[in-house]
Amino acid sequence: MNYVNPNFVLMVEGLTVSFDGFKAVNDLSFYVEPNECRVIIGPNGAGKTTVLDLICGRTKATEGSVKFKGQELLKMREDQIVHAGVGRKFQTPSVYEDLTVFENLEISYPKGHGVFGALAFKRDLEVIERIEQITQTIFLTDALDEKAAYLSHGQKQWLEIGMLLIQDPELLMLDEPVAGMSVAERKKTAELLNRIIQDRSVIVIEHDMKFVEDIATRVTVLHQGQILSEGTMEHVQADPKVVEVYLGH
Amino acid sequence: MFADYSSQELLAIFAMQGFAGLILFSVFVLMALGLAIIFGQMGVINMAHGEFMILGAYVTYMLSNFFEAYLPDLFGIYFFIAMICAFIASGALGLFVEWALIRHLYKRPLDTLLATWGLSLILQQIYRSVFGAREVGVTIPDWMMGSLPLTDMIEVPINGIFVMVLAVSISIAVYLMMFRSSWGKQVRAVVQNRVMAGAVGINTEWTDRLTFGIGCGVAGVAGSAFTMIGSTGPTAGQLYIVDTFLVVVFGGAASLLGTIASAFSISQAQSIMEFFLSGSMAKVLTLLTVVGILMIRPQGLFALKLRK
Amino acid sequence: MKPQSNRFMSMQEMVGFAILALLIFVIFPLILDPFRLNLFGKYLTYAFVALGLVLCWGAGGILSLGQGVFFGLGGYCMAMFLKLEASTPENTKIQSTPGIPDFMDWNQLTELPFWWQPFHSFTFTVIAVVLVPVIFAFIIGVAMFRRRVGGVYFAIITQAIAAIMTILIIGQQGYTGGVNGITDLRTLMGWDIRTDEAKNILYFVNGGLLFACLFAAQYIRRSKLGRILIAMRDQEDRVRFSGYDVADFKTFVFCAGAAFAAIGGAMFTLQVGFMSPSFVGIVPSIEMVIFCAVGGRLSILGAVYGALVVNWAKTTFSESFPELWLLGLGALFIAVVLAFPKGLAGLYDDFIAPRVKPLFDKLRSKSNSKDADFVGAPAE
Amino acid sequence: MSDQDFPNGKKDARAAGLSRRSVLLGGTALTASLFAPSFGNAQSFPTAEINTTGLAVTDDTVTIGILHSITGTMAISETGSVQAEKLAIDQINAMGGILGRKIEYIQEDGASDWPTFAEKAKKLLVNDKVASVMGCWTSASRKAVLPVFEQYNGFLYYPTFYEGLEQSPNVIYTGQEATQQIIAGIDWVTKTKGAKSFYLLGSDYIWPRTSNKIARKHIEKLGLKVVGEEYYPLGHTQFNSVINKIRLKKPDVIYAIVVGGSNVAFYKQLKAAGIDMTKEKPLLLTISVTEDEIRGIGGENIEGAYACMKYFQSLQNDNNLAFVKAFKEMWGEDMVIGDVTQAAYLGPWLWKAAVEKAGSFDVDKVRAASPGIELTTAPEGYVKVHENHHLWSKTRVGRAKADGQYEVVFETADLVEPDPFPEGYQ
Repeated sequence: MNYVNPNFVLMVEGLTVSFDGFKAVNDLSFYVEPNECRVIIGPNGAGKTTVLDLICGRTKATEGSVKFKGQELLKMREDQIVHAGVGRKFQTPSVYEDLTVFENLEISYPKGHGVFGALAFKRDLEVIERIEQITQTIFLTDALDEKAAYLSHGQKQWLEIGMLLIQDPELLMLDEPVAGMSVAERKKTAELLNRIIQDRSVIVIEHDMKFVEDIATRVTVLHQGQILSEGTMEHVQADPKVVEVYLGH
Repeated sequence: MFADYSSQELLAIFAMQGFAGLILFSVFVLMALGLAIIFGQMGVINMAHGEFMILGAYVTYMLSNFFEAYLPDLFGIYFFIAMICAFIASGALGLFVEWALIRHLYKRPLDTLLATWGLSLILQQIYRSVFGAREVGVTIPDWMMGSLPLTDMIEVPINGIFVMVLAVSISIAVYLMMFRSSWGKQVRAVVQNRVMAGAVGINTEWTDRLTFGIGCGVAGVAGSAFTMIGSTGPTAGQLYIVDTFLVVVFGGAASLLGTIASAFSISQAQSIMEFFLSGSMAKVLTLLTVVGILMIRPQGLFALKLRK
Repeated sequence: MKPQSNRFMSMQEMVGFAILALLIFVIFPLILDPFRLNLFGKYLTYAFVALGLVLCWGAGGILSLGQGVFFGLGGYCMAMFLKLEASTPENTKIQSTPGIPDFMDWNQLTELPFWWQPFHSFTFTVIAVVLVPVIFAFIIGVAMFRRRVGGVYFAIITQAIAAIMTILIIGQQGYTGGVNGITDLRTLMGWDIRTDEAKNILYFVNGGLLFACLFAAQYIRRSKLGRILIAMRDQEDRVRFSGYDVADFKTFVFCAGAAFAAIGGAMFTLQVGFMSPSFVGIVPSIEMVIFCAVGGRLSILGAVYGALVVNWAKTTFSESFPELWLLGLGALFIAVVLAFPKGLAGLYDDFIAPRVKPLFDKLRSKSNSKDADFVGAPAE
Repeated sequence: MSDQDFPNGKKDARAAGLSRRSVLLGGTALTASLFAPSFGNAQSFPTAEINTTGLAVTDDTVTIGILHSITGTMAISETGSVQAEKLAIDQINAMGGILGRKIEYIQEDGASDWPTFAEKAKKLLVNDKVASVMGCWTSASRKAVLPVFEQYNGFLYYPTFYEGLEQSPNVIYTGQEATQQIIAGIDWVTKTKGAKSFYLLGSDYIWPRTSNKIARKHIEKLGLKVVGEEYYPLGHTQFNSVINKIRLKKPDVIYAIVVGGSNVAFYKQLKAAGIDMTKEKPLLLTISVTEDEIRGIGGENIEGAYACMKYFQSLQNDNNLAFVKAFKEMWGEDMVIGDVTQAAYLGPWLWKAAVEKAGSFDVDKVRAASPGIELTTAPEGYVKVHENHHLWSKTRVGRAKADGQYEVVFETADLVEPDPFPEGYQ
């Protein structure tokens, strides 16, 4: 794994973060190729969400480097990272509950992001069409004028995915996208995700092994902030260390 | 500035000035401890903190009159009884206020600010109606006024020593309560995770009420002690509110140790600047420095770094 | 589904604005004597501040306890101009240095400080009234929001800034007029502002400016920026990951609030005839928050009603029950927070809106407009 | 505030040379006395003649305004003034009122807020048409109402000792202006106590700053030294640092103009720091502590300090004994009376005298009649209105006793001329 391919979309090297001495992520390195779907799994507290937080700038790293298409992300603000092309979906659905579905998507529309841009932003036909197109994808056409607060849990997850889609990021990071969904919703979501992970790189955190199998190009297993194993699903499942960690807990 | 003085004189003055700084420190600690409990631990912005202090002062005033009139023999020690009564009175009012007002607002910290501001107006008017608009004079036992000559030149005020001793003992008491008693454990548990604490059988309602009550009680004791150095009137409480909040915020709201450290640094800065500059400028510079540092380090001096 | 329109105002809001305009421009001048009208003009200057707070606090979640500073800065800029005009060498010939403001003379200043000089120009003054507070707000905003100081901390720091400002103004009395403030203002470019007629005109100017600010606030709220503010208030983190620089937006809205407050301050100076540090400090700043809270922190029209109702109550209460009015005011704060957190606007939404809604629905089906998220409150 | 309305007071300086007795003799015709029956009744003064400007005067009443803070921080100080004014009104009414008319009053609350003062002043003048107003306490409140009184031609009696630098045709200043209060005190302390060096200390606002400026000029004129000058924000409560500075400078006199809540803190901390004022090393001289303030400070904490003003409750003259008795009867045995309270008491009496001299309630006539008005019944003794609308008055020095009263140790031989724009002191 130690060759450097300039074509990697994301290069994480020596990433470390410590909270008052406790190293939640320790000297972590991994690389994501274009159009790859990387799934990160691992027991609770392994540092999965923290890794995503570090990449998207929510948590400041203690050491290391995260390069996205050659740009160092660790020195950038969250919004700059988003503009560079990294999108992030949170574990609990996080949408703007006081706004309608339409407005939620509109806010994510990649235009008018400066203060004065936002003041002058016009809701023109192009915007409306794009939003309507996205709502179709995420099964929310009928709820366009609904306040997000009134959506079901699954619908909120879809809305958040839609908000990412409208940004059209090159690297999409999803934190447990199917957690807490009903069976029917889960099926629909898997279908949705399968469609949207085309043409971009994706990092997914997921517990549902069946789901992982469906989508993963590669799997990274985290344990206590470090990589335990990495490779295809079969490779990882066969790794005795992984088996021990999962069964040992 | 110092050319005309002998080194001995200078030494004496500096010693006394250091002592003045320590007194100011103790005053800040006393003011801020109650608020550190209420604001730091519970997140309630109690703008009526000053009025709780003044309640303690009025209790002291009433007791001083009572002892003068009925128990003149015991007048020398009435102050200790007054402090206990001040704690009980302010604490009881605190319990009531928590029940009537604060408990409805835990989810809206900024609203506690408005509601307690309203409360402070009401309390001020009540004090005015009951005790009159004028300041009242609290008679202090003779042994507590005056100064203690340490050397020929160095004299330290006895009420200053008293305030210092009080600050230290209340700090220790609060520390013991928070970190050594089961009540303290409950408070900290509730602060960290209200739902969880409720689930493991802690009566969160009573913990909140008691915490608020104790915070107010400590304010009452502080107010009682301040009758020795300051004024007691319906609006005197407002004088303390900005300083108090800055001390707590500067210390890092959730940390009692931080409150003490910040009281120390602000008081030293202010007392040194007061000595070399004029009073008003010293105050402005101290406040500016504190605000400046808070802008650079918003979490305050002592803050835990937490995993989100 | 209907196409998403993004109109400047819903029908209901338009009616709300119209009622307020009727009240301010027609009804008050008709029913109030000149004295009361001037009083209401003064109340309305506070509405500017409350309006700014609706944007900062209600929409943006930034509670500033230092709005008095901006109100004061705007007011002082205007007062400096008026004072210079009043301090002609003729009017001040008994001074040891004629031609400078009286308080400078008492403090042994022998010439006008350089930073007073530009205030001889009315154009400069008008620009400074808005720009000085905005620059000040910008510095505070950048420093605080970049460091992600928010919520309670922001409130307390702005409160400390209000305290510092008061001490400074009082302490530098040779330059600022000290605790007495800048008093005895007479004319604005030769026009005597103390006559009843002038006060009437100023009242209407004030009302006009208030409506300009209301429209500006409505525009901000209706724009995408307004929705981002709401998004930010509820889920600040998420907004960052939608690609917005939250600090910029907060700074903007804080500056906008400061600008509104400053215009109010300048109009206050013109109508009341003086400016003093007692409008800068902690107590007036908190009272301004109360106007906003009583009106409804989410409603820009509510802000105006809040400022009017509280101040009117303050005057009436203190005229009839001087010894009890603090009790009433205190109780009002508590009642608003506990029982009516959305203020007058909330009462309107709960009790009046449901009754008038069918009416609007009828109209709306014709005009295809989209209902408002939060509506103004023509309460009363 | 223009010159033509008021010939400079200096022209009248010869009056300063008159002894109290000779002024008394010359002035008996105009003297209003508490015990003399009021002259005239309502019938002999038809309302239409004595009120040509539409003031609130009926055939049996005349309405005036009382404008002080009842709420807010200033309520502490202003309560006494309100009480004194009401007492004076009651007494005047008991004697038959003014020109046969009973005084009624409308009381307004300034709420310690200056625009409120201006607002209420305007209400009193415009809506209520009051014939005069007794009111204000702080300079800031007076500055706020001043344009209102000048615009609507009202007439204000202002009771507080203040910094001077003002002279309005619409105000009678019944308290002392700064030079009256300060110069006599400093002269006294240098002559009798041999003071050579002074430490000036004050709350940070206009009155202490202006007063200290006058004090400094005068001290320097006498060839003595000011070794320190310092101001603390209003409401400041920690004075240990400045007390140490005072120790370091070893002045003969601490000249203190601290006010409000700071006052209490300052004297308590001074005492606690071991500076015993009864030993007079250093001596403390203040112009801001009246008997009212001592109640909050506590007599035992300020014992031995000297205060310099025109009135002390302990003055032993018949006028004052009667005044103190009446005040306590009306407001309670435990009341104390300070300088400002007494000055406020003068307001209604001075107005009565002026109205009776003018034979009219019209403000312009009352104003014209005011200079030269004398009051022999004033608790402080004899006072006279100067052409500059301030009062000629004696200045006294009192020594604070543990019981909260002052013992008068000095009083100027003559009335001190008010000089609100003192040349050479600005």
